[in-house]
Amino acid sequence: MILRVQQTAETVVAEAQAGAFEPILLGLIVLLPLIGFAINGVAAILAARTAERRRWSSSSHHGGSEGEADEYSNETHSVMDAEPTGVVPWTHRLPSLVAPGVMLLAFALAVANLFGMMGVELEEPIVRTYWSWIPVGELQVEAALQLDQLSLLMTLVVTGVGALIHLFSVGYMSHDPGYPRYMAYLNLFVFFMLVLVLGASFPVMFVGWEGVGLCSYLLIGFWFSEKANADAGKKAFIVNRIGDFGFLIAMLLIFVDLGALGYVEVFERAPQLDYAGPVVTAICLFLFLGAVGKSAQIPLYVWLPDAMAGPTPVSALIHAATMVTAGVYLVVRASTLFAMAPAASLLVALVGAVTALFAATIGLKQWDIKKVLAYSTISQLGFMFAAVGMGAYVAGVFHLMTHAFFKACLFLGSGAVIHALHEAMHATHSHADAQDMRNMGGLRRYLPITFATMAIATLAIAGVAPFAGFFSKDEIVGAAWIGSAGELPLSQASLFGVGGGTWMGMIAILLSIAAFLTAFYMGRLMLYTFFGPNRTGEAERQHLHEVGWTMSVPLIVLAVMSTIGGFFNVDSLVPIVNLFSPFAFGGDAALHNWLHPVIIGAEEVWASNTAAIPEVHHASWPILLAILVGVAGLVLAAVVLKPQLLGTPEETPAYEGNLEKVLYNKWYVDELYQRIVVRPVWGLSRAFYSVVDRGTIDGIIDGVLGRGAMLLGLSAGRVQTGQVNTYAFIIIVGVIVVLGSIVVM
Amino acid sequence: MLPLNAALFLSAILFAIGTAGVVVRRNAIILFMCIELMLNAANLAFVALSPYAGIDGQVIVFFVIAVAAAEAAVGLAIIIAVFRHAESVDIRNFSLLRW
Amino acid sequence: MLSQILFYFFAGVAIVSALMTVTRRNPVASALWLVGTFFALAAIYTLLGAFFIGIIQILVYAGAIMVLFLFVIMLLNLGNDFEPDFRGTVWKVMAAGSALVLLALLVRVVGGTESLLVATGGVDLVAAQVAEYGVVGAIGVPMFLDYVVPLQVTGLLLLVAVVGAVVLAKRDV
Amino acid sequence: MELEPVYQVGQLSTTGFLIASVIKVLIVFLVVLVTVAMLTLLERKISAWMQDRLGPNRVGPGGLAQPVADGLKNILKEESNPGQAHRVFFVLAPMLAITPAMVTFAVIPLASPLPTPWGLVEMVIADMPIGVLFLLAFSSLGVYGIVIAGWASSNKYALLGGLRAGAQMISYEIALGMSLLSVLFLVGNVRLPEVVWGQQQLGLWFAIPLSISFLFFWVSAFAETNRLPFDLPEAESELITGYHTEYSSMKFSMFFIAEYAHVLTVSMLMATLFLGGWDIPFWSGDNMLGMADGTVVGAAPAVWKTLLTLLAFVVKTGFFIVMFMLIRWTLPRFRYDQVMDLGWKLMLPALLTVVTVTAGTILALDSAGVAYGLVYGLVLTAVNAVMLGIFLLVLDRGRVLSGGYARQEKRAHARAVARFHREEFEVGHGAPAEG
Repeated sequence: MILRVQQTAETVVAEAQAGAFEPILLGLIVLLPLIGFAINGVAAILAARTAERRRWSSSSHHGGSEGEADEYSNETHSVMDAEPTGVVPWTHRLPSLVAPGVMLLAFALAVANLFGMMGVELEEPIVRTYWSWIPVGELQVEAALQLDQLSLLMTLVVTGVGALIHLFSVGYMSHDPGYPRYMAYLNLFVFFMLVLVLGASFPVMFVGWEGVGLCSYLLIGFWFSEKANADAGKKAFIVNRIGDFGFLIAMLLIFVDLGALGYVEVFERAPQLDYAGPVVTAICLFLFLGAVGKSAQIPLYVWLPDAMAGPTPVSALIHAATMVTAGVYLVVRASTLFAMAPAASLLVALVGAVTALFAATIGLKQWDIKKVLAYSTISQLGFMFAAVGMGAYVAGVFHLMTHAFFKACLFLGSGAVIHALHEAMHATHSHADAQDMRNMGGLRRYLPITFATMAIATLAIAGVAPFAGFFSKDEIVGAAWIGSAGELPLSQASLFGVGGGTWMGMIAILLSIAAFLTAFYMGRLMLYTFFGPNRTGEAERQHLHEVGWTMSVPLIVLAVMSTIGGFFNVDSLVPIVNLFSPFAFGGDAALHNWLHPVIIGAEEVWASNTAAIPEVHHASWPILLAILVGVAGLVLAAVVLKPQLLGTPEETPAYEGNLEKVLYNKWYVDELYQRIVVRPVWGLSRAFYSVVDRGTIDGIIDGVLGRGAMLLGLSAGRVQTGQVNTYAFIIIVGVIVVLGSIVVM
Repeated sequence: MLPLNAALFLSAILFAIGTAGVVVRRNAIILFMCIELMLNAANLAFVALSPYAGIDGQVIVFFVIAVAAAEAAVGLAIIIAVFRHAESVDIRNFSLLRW
Repeated sequence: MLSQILFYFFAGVAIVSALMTVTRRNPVASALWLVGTFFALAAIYTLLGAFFIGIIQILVYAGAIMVLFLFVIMLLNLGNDFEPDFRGTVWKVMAAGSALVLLALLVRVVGGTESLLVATGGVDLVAAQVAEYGVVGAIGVPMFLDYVVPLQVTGLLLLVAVVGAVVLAKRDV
Repeated sequence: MELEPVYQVGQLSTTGFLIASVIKVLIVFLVVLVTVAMLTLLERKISAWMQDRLGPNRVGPGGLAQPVADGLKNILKEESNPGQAHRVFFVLAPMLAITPAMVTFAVIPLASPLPTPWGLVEMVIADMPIGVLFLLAFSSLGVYGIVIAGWASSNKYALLGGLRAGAQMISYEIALGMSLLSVLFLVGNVRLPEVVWGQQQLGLWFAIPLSISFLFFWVSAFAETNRLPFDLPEAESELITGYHTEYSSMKFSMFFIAEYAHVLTVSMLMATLFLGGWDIPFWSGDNMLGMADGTVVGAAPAVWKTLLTLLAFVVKTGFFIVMFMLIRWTLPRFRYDQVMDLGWKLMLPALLTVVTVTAGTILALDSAGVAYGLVYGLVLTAVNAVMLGIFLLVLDRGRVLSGGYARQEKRAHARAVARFHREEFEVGHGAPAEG
């Protein structure tokens, strides 16, 4: 009788296997950003209310709609726009403490867990079940978190880089009227990202997956009063839906064929499926479709460049360091499944390599500093997919980690540049584009810290030894060469009738070219931004100055990490790389050893399904080639490009010649999509609307059902006399009938 | 112990009288009182059965009384509000919302 | 024996008062007869061993609800020039007929209950509870332990009713 | 807790119980009637004393036979029957008024249990297991007589009086019940002899640890008895004595008796609930509780103790009666909206708080394992004193007690300020402020 509240005490499922290690406040890591979101959200609502009130009062004073433009304006004004009134309301002061605070706490907890975990040899993941989420028949989904080496690594990246970017945002966004709202979204994003990486089953991951999509949408369209920004948000959301559809199908297939959705169960049962069979291939392809959407690979990459409409720290956090890598994480997480489907894996690698090259070509001819970085991100994600597709999961994760460092650094650096230009242009009321590299030039004199950190990051992304990108990128390219020599398990697979070794050779070549182009366009970016004469304008030049400590500290930290990040995984078996072994952190190939329990499932699958592979031997020439390629790209840029000859946008056309035109217009892919997808869908919708909806369905509903219901209602309505007695009498008759039937029976 | 059947029959009789009243009267307040009568008839059945079926019956009667009090407060307020418009509590005046 | 006589006496009072409630033209008379019914019922509750319910019946029904009815009748001045509010003869016959049929059916349905219950063991469960917890406690203990959620909900309902009544009865809403 | 001695006195047989009950009923009924008659005289004497005059002094020694003369006069006078009145209800109303007033005496314990050779006789007419609730229930029925009287007279003053009585009594019944709750919490039972026993065990009369409840109970009691300053239903200056305007002779007299009977009941009840009932202070020889099976817990019962406790009870009741009368001749009448405000906006919220805090304190004390005794009572007293202080501070903010005059003045002031600002604005800007 009494309704007892179900107890939701934590039940430790994997305690027996976990041995000595107990995760430290695992739930709190996830919860902290949510708490931050709640606090900042309240502040945001209150701030919006105050702003609304002020807007009303000011518009009634000025008698016009002038006030509206003040409150919601796009990045070109609002970053530094708010008048320095001297009094900062508490709704703007509180998030500056709360948002980075919760992130730092979460990072500290993650680090504490890391130290705890380093002490023990953890073979099985630790699963913490909090409550039963969807208990429906056979479908038993628990709200559970899973802590293993991979999710901890991702948590460290998310909270660590996230904390730095939150700190950067304090400086970058604190003058924006929507600052509390921004911080609330950012915290919410981190919460969902942590759910994504820490979830113990595909549905929980999907919650995070959708949540980060939502936050990405909210943040891309943060300055939603500008239609272009709102459209970019919508584009990201819709394109992601296509990927999510694939993820959902994959989940359904997994449930139908394996009868479970929790990682532990799924990967235990996965080997029961047919090796390279259609089922597991279909599952992997649909999972990959999800990953393609989220991680902006061909053909669903088009949303990411547009996503640069959001504030720059958002681009750094979401569209470079964390969310877009979720696809890579998904593939690594499901490595057991992908190992079962070699053809699908090869396709992943191929798509990644093609994307890497394709995006790199576009990056060559963009003038918007953030667009260059956006295409660079797509390209680097392509590297990661190429790696995980070839079965080099650790290389993919390694590149994910280093990329998070240097790409976040680059984005934040570009943010600092944009910020400085804004302030300058704002001071002189100039309306020039603060993101166009043709308006920059020679900034190293004005922004020394930014220049230094970005230069380090550029060296890292170009793959110059001994910066982070060198190790991770060369590991990927090296893996491709090894695979082409038939020394990877996937070399024995085949796709479209062509052997895996051949594919990998092609992938290696594609990636090498992409790496070369990467070095080139990054060199171009640095040259045009920081070297040559300054093109910002005479008046503006007076106002250029370095950014504040909240922005420079994250830059410095990230630059340091970009420098030393590669030493986490120095493999002494690889020639040339082994020269750096004395400086390696955590011993020989630390990341490989660390992540080994995560990918052991995939290795077991290969062991039982492929022929024994010969001993891997690393040749030294691929590494030399890679070094050469990176340095050559930079040198070529320095030689070919003449920043001193470059003019402002008015003086310099965006492109000269046909090839440049095609590259500048991004191979016309958006236009192509417009032709082959958007317009047909529009046409089809119109046809369906006029013929099926208005004609058929409305005809039936209105004409037959509607009229019929109306007639029925009009006739039956006569029974409704409005007299309570009559109703009572009818009820009594009903009671008599019921009682009578009881008695009769 | 008292005869159970007698109490239950009394409950049935009161209930029947209440229903007859609800059907035949037009004064909203008297209708209301007839409904209270029916509620009480049900209460009597609960109380009469509680020695056999446990104290729960009496607890439910307690709830019924509380709900009846709430119902009376709101119902009478509605009647007063309607009276202000129609100057009458005849339920024929309250049939505007049909159809 | 004495209690049986009392029971039949109060049962008679209840039936007669109920009939009077339904048949009086004057609302005040109806209300007072209803009070009579409630009194008789309270007495019967007490005879059945439900002391607390009996006293609550008087306290709440007779002491509060019916006073409220009387109050409204007098406030609206319905007691003085009351309208004839019976429906026509046809409806009277229908009402009486349906009430009789309902009565017959109810009697038929509840008639079998006693043997059933006595067969399952005619122990006076309430008396045992009263002996253990006292008159009020016998109801209070299950109410605050087993029925605590319905109790809270009822409290909420009462709050809503108070607010609703105030809002409805306000002259200018 | 120390082990209480138990005395076996023996249970009365059924016949003995019936005989004892009849005797008790007769005695109490007669005594109450006589007392009520004497109360009328007492009231006149007290009013005379307060107004510095002599009062009735012609009939009998010192006017003692005055009530008899009044009664005779009322019986012999002509009965008036207004033409428009509803005959039946008009006659029924005085009966409805007097019955509940007389019934409520049945459950009040008048003295300590009396040991007799035939068994133990409780000095209560009916020792009901639901005594306090019975009192509440039946005193709430008193309103019927007044309401029906007001309506049946077909007189607008009477009707107004009846309506006022109805609203007022229902309102204050809530406060009455709520202030009783604290007492019931402390006793844990609704049997009145146990209330007395509870106070004896606590070592304090409940008036001390529950003084706020006591205060509110007293005020509600005034309202329930329709005595000044709450005599709105009769209010001779505005309603020409309200609901009994049309009544004369013995029918009027019944209302009169009912009122004084109510005063008597309420005084007895307050004496029982808050002043220890028949308990004699500072003496534990009378601390006893009679049980239904004829045993006595506590001190040994004795005839002389019964008489002594009866005396104590009479003194306490008398104190309250005299207070009733003194207050009647001291305070002016409330306005009707003030009565309602006091009941709903002051006493109800305050009592809700008091009940919550008291219950919490009792729970805390029980959880802390404090034995029911003097320490227990003193802690409650301290909590109560704090609440009383806060309550008085709140009252003194001039929201309720300052009454309508201060409020009106405040509103008038606010209006004046607003007008001033408006005018100033209009003058200053030369344009209407808002559309």
